[in-house]
Amino acid sequence: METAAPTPRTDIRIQQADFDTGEQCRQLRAAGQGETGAISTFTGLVRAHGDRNDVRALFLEHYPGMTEQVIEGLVETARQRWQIQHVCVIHRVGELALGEQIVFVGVASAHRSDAFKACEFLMDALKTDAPFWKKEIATDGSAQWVEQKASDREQADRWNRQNPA
Amino acid sequence: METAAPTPRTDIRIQQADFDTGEQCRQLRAAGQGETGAISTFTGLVRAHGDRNDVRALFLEHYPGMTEQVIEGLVETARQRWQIQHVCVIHRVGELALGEQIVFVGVASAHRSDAFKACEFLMDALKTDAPFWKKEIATDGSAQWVEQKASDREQADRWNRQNPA
Amino acid sequence: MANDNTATISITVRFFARLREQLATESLSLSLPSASRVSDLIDTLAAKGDQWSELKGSAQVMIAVNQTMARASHPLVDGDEVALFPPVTGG
Amino acid sequence: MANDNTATISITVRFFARLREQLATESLSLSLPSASRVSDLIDTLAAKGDQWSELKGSAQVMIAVNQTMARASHPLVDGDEVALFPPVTGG
Repeated sequence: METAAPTPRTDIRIQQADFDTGEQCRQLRAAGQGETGAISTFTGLVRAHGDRNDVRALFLEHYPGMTEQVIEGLVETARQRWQIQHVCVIHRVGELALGEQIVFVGVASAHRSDAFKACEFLMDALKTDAPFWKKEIATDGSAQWVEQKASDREQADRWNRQNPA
Repeated sequence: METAAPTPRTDIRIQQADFDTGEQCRQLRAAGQGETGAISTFTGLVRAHGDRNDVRALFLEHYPGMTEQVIEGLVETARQRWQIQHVCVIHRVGELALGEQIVFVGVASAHRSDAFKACEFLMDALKTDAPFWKKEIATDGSAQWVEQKASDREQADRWNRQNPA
Repeated sequence: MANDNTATISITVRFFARLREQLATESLSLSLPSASRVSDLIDTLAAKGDQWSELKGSAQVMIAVNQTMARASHPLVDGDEVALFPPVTGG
Repeated sequence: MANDNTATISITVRFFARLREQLATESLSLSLPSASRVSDLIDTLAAKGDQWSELKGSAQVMIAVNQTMARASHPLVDGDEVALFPPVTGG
């Protein structure tokens, strides 16, 4: 019944610059050519409460080259598990002030359940598998590297225990 | 450790006009005042494959008054189950061409898991509980009301079987 | 006439989507004996014959009373708005 | 010297985040006996003393070889890029 979906494109960007979620949604939608019924997106923001409660900014470092490779692998895994079309992953690096956008994951699919699952899987996996490190900068100017959370590991491990349905 | 989140606002709109997902994301983000760490959104689009495979447009009818009341109730349920902040639900009515946006759900939260779960719950519940009806208009001009899917009911029923975690 | 067994109640009935089209009716007003239930209202409409008879006993007819989902056993009072429609398909 | 037991391999080592700061080192080059493993590389670095000794046996040190996650038992070949870093915290 279903004809072939448009050739899936993966857009991965690591950048200091901010991004426009509306523009990303427009691109995911335009690429769908009438085959896309669902777009699930996630945007992560710098919030005041991290390991400390007076965060005023984050500094984000990554491992250029490896980062892109890891994310491509995660998207490939998502494509094997769910029927998804275009995928966009943007992750910012450098110093980001309170309230600023850190990360964007957008997934297009024919059906909403695939879009939601793949988007959440990618966010969970980004947190534990992609070589990014966050340093919290507090209002008093002190800075401290964020510790990996056990809850993030558990959240990511869920996907290994689940059937691909 | 967590201070009180900003007073949660619910924005529900039933309209013929299109909407700008970027603008909705900006509003959800701006309202967060440094307490929002996660925004999950879903956008539903008109696709060619529905009950028929040559859909060129949808006509959407709703029950004014009841629609808004039902959606408010669904958002209230989501607020009781997950820690969420601002919520935006937009549903278009009238005739919508192939590729056009039908529905938008955006949920802001301190944490990504709450944002994802509440957003997916709201979409599933909209499909089975909110008084909207879709008519598919095919390329030959014929039109036919869409039948409710058993899979949509099952998808929505999942939330009743799950713990609120 | 209030509290009288012979009193009647006035009900507004609205139809949506496929039902609205099949019955060629968007809304109508109906007088029913007081203490009527939604099922009585549906029986009355079904008695009009033709397409109307299909309202009766169909799992495909959903009911809202005053914009809240209700069952056929729901009791009606004067001024109630009853809506009859197919299972919803939005989102 | 190829295939000779006394041959050495040249390895680039990169450090990230907290490790980069603690060791005050972004990257360095190291010669190791051929057939060395990542664990040998870590032992060699740890022998430099002070903060370097903390690299050894720490669950907080993750390893990538040529930009792919690896274990301490991973064998090294000439020209490999080894990265050592704390558990990741992006997203």
